[in-house]
Amino acid sequence: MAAPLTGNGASFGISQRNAVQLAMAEINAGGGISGRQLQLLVEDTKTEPPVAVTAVNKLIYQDKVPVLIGSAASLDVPAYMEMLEKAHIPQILPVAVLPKITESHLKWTFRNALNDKIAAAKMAEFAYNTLGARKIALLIEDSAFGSTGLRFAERLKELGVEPLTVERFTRGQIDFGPQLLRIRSFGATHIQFWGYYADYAQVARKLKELNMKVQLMGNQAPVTNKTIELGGDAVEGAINICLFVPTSEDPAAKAFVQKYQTEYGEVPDTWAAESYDGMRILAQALQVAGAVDPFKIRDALAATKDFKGLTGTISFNKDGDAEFKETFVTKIEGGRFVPFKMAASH
Amino acid sequence: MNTLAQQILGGLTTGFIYALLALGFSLVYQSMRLINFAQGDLFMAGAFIGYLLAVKVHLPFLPVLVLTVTLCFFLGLAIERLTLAPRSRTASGVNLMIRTIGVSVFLQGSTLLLFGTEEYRFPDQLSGEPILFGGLVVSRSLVIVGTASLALMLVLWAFLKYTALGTAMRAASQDRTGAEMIGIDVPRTRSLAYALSAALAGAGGVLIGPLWYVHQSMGVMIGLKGFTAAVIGGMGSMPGAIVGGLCVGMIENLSTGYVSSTWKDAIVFGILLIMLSVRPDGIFRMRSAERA
Amino acid sequence: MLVVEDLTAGYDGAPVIRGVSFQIQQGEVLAVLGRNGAGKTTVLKSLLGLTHIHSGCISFDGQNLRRMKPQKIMRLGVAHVPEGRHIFPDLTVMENLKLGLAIRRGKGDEKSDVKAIMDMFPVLEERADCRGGLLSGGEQQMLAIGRALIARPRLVLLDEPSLGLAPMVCEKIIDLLQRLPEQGTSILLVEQNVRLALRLAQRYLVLDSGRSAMEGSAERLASDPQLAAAYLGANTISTTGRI
Amino acid sequence: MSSDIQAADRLRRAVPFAVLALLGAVPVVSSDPFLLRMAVLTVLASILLLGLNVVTGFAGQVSLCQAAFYGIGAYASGIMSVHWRIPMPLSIAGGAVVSAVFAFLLGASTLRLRSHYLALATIGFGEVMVNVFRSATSWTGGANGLSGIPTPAFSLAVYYWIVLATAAAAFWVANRILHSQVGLAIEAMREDELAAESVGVNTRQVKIVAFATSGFLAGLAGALYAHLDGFIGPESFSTEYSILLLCAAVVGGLASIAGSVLAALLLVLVQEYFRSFINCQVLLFGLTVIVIMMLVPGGASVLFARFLPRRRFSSFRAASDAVTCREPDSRSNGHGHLASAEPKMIVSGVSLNFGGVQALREVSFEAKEGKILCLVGPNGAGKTTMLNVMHGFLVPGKGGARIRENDRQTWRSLPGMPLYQVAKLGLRRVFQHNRVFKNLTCFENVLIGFHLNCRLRPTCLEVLLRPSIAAAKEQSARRETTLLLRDVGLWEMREEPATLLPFGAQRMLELARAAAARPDVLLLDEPSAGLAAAERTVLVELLRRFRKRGLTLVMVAHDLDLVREVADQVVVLSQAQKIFDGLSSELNQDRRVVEAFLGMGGLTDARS
Repeated sequence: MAAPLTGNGASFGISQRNAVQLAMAEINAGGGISGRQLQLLVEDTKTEPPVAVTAVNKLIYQDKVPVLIGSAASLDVPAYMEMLEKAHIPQILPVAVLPKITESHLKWTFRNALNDKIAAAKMAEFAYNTLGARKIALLIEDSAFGSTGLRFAERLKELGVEPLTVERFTRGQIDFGPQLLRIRSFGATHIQFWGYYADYAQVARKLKELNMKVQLMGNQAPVTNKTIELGGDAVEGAINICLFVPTSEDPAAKAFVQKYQTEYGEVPDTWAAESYDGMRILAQALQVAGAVDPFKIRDALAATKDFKGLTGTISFNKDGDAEFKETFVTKIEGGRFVPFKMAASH
Repeated sequence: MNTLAQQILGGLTTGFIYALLALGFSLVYQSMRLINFAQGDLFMAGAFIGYLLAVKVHLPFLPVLVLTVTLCFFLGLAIERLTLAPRSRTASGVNLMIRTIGVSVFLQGSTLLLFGTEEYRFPDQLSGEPILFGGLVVSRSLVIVGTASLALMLVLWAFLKYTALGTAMRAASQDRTGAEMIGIDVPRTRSLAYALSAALAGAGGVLIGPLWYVHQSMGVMIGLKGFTAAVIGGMGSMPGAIVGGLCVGMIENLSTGYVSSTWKDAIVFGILLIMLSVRPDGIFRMRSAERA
Repeated sequence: MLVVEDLTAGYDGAPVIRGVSFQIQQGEVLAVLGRNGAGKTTVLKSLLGLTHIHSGCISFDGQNLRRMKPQKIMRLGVAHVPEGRHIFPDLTVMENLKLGLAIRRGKGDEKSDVKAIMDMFPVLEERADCRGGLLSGGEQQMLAIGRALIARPRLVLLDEPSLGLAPMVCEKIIDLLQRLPEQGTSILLVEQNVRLALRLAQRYLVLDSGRSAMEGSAERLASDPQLAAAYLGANTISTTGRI
Repeated sequence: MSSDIQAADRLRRAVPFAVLALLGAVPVVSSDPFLLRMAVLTVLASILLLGLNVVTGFAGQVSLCQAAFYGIGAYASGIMSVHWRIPMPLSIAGGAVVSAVFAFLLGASTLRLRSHYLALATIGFGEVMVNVFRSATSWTGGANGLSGIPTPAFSLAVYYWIVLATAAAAFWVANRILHSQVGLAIEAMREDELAAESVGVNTRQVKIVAFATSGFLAGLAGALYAHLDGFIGPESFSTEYSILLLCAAVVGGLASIAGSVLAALLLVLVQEYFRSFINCQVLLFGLTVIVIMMLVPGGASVLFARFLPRRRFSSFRAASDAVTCREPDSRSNGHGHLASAEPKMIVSGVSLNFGGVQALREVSFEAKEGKILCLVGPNGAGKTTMLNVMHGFLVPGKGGARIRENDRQTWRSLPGMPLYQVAKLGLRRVFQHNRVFKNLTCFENVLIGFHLNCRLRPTCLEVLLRPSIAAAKEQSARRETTLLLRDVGLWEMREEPATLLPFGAQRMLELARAAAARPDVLLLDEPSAGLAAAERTVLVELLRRFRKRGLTLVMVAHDLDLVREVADQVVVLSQAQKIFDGLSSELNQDRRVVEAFLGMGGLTDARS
């Protein structure tokens, strides 16, 4: 597995590693796959694409791994995914949400995370139908990762609402004053944020400072404990889309949360849940393939249908993207992610 | 018009931080004819020290500021004594400059070792109701950062102007041989200058902490912008550093507001390049020191 | 008060002066003469520990100055008016003066010291707040001397005060310095202009390429033909007789 | 003694090629793509660091944007191959050229800046470029990086051989040029820019060419890197990487080609391989840089050079010792009478003041060809200022100084002319405070004197393309240097770095360097100051020989005995004015001279 254990993608990578180790321990305890135990080799990508390329290169050619669990950092994946095509090594991505990954019609890459484009569309529907929001402004990071937020605007136009303005910011910005003041001048009641957790917390704090009474909505990435740690009470009431919430009633989820907490001492976030599912999907594929043959494993993964996971029922389409029956919208209350309401079905 | 004024006001907070750093650069450049590449990382070290004091020792804001400034002062003193003073007479300007680069990499390495690359939250002692001032929202943080920076600058100015040691420092920076010949302990004034600039950087770190968060590589970009402020204001001149810092803060905010945040840094460094080639002495030309 | 025996010193590398010995009593003025490059300034700087001393010893009131740092020597009551004056251009006249005091680490009351200097050099009082760089050559020289005297030193080392000054200004400065020996302050005057030096000094030492060529009291020197040799090169004596 | 230096020198020059050969063995040993890719990265890093060494190590211009040039090369070749479908070899060359152009522009626009300001400008440039990479999304793919760059059709091993071949070629060219007299001129500029310029080195041109070369090499490495993985992202070209490169170059050893290979190995191993304990690796790296800069200014490979002395131009290939001091070919009529000699330099009505102090007032005189003129006067009379005006270094308020070109009758005005052009007119200077090239050996210090002599100094092209001619020129230059070192009695010290020489010996070395250029006019600033008796006699003998050879000498002097021995004409300056201009014998009769020197009219009134 290649994952960002340091750098600014560290919190996603660590959740991914913990959950995959947890799932693998369970599988090995249950006798492994057709009698053979699974072994996890981890390489740190430091959230830097060049380092990710070297890490994956090492795993494939030196450690000769038959199958790869891909990096949680969205910008790492495009750097090495073509290499996997040539090396015929199947890869499952439990966390990376960048739409471009599955738009390149790769044969050897599968993703059980929610494609950001679908998330953006769902978020737009949710805002329009459930929240009845009409005056919405966009605040997106000026990178490929952030520009997926434009899909939110497109979906909104399809629903007949023109977004008031699209403001951009650079990752790690200190003062969000300029952007938020322009948004205030348009009189927006809702702001849709698309970026990482550190900036999400900064935006929330600046909104509180400028006492702008606005409903803050965000994408999947900020759904992590770090957001609450950095944002404090400023992020209270913020709404995000994601696949899993630690307080959900589903018994399997409860068991997972309990096991994760005893093992790692902190509440798992949606990325941990998705990584857990990812590992179990991979295990099921290995079971079906029956042999350590890359082509068989790839076909088994492609054939995954209605897999019952913590994050919903998952099946892969021809591009290797997971299609989800339903997605969660969560709200931050009392310093915890709680389910807001089930989004309209797909 | 209201938004324009608000944008400029917004830029002042970060502007003051850049001013503090630029002041540090000018102090070191004036007395040692050296550009201190470790200034950004001393700023980061100050932020982490402030974080530890605030979170682990639960001190309120003012003691954290004062304690961090003193600790950074001694950190700067130690760095100058251990890395820059030895054989400084025979070492060339480039040699000394590369030593400060080594110090910068060392500081980043040590925070990486101790704190990793995570972001840490500074307890929010600065937040509170913003003050409405003729329709403009003056954030409380601007008031606090502004007063703190101005107070520090005032203390530094008074020290340089009225104390014997301060005058000796100014003398040594204007004419090193002359100062040696009339009995001023020039090496001591140089380490004092370095320590003071470290203290200023530390203060910057503590002031920015509550507004942002504290992480390992926060010093690099802020340090470079501090450079730019010092050059625009006039390397080596105190008023220049302050004006330069505020200018950079405003340029940054205006370019984010009116151009786009993607080109924010490019614009600031573009101005640095233009200033260096057209007018390397900056706005406040330095009278006595020799030119670029 | 100051005893120098067989001093051999220079900068890094070969010594510039060899085997120089002389003494200065309380309230006495010694002029060190000789043409450029004869080592006059090196002698003066060696007293302040600013040179590399190969051999010989320097004692001031019995204390050996050889290993001492310049700051410590000056605190013992030795003041230095450097060659070229080295006034700090951006500091005001008052600040330049105060520097002299700072080196003495504040023994005695500052007000009266400043006043004493202002009485001695009234022009400094008029221009107390203007920047050192704007002063004329003569005024700068007075400021440099004032800066040295403010700490009430017991020995003043003057390095070529006449450098670059109009003759009339030099005369004025030398007259002002006449008062010092009366107050018990001794002076070591390094000067190229022999006539000026002899108006102030009781005794003299002439250096020629690093060695002491002649020594003695000022009266006898005036008529001594050898002086010209030290200045104008050896073979002039035979032809001209009288300078 | 000279044979082991010769062996050591050859070994030292072979080190970079030995390491490259070692790296060459990698694909033969194992075909594991991971190892192969690491080897390619090491070779690319060595090309990158060679470029940095050229501009910072040899030319002394601190560049903190090497990663930006690396990025420009990568993106240029990436854009060419992705958007315009240009085939790979062309896009690689294109990347290198584009980067070289950017480097040329940066070098040209920052000529005036001193070292630390230049470093600041390069950081500014680097940051602007990173921003452009990250924001020009349509071209560079923005923060997401540019992917889909065609990777080589043939196997990674073949690509590796191509990269290795390019690196070998780059190192060969660098080795040839930097170890030739051209390289010596570059290093001289690093040691002391003013002295190098006064010997004839066109420092502006050298700086720009150094920047362009480093840009070219970095661009080449960047282009090759782009085609390695087929993907490039803006993160890998940031200022932090430039700083890391500089630190590696410093630890590997600045100003040494072997140093670049050492640094490349260090960089790739530390960055890629020891990633497990990554946390304290950055800390240790910073610490090593500090310690090395404190102990060994030149970096590790200079340390390494302690055991293998860096005697590029040692004398071992010089002519045999039997050569006696040859008879100078005298050009002019020898010791003719002062009045009949032609004027070589004319100083007319020069006045100049420095911040309120009148340094020179209406000074005029003529320096006759083949004669020695001495400028004499009490301290602070403006003698050195006058020399600076004659050297073109200072522009006077009023009046000027003119020199007659070698054999033609045209007169050229000197003040304000760049020093290297003044040197072309055959004018050389010995400075008051020694300006020898400290870290270069005595032999090299004198050899650099031949910089403008096309008969004794091969041009870049000759060094590369016509080695036989270059070797012949170098050989004759060595012979001349040997003779000059013998003349000034420094033959035994020829291998010592100039800093270790005593004060007087350094002065003689500077004289030998000036004489090497066979100048027409020689300006000397207190040449006899600090000389031992033996050295003084050698000086007098040399001055007489120069005069016999037809040189015009203008000498500032204090030692009146020396003036009396050699001077044909004496000009006395006092209080910034000329008070005497005539024969040295009349010096003592003139009342005003005595007054100026002794400062006493009649001795009697001294006591009034």
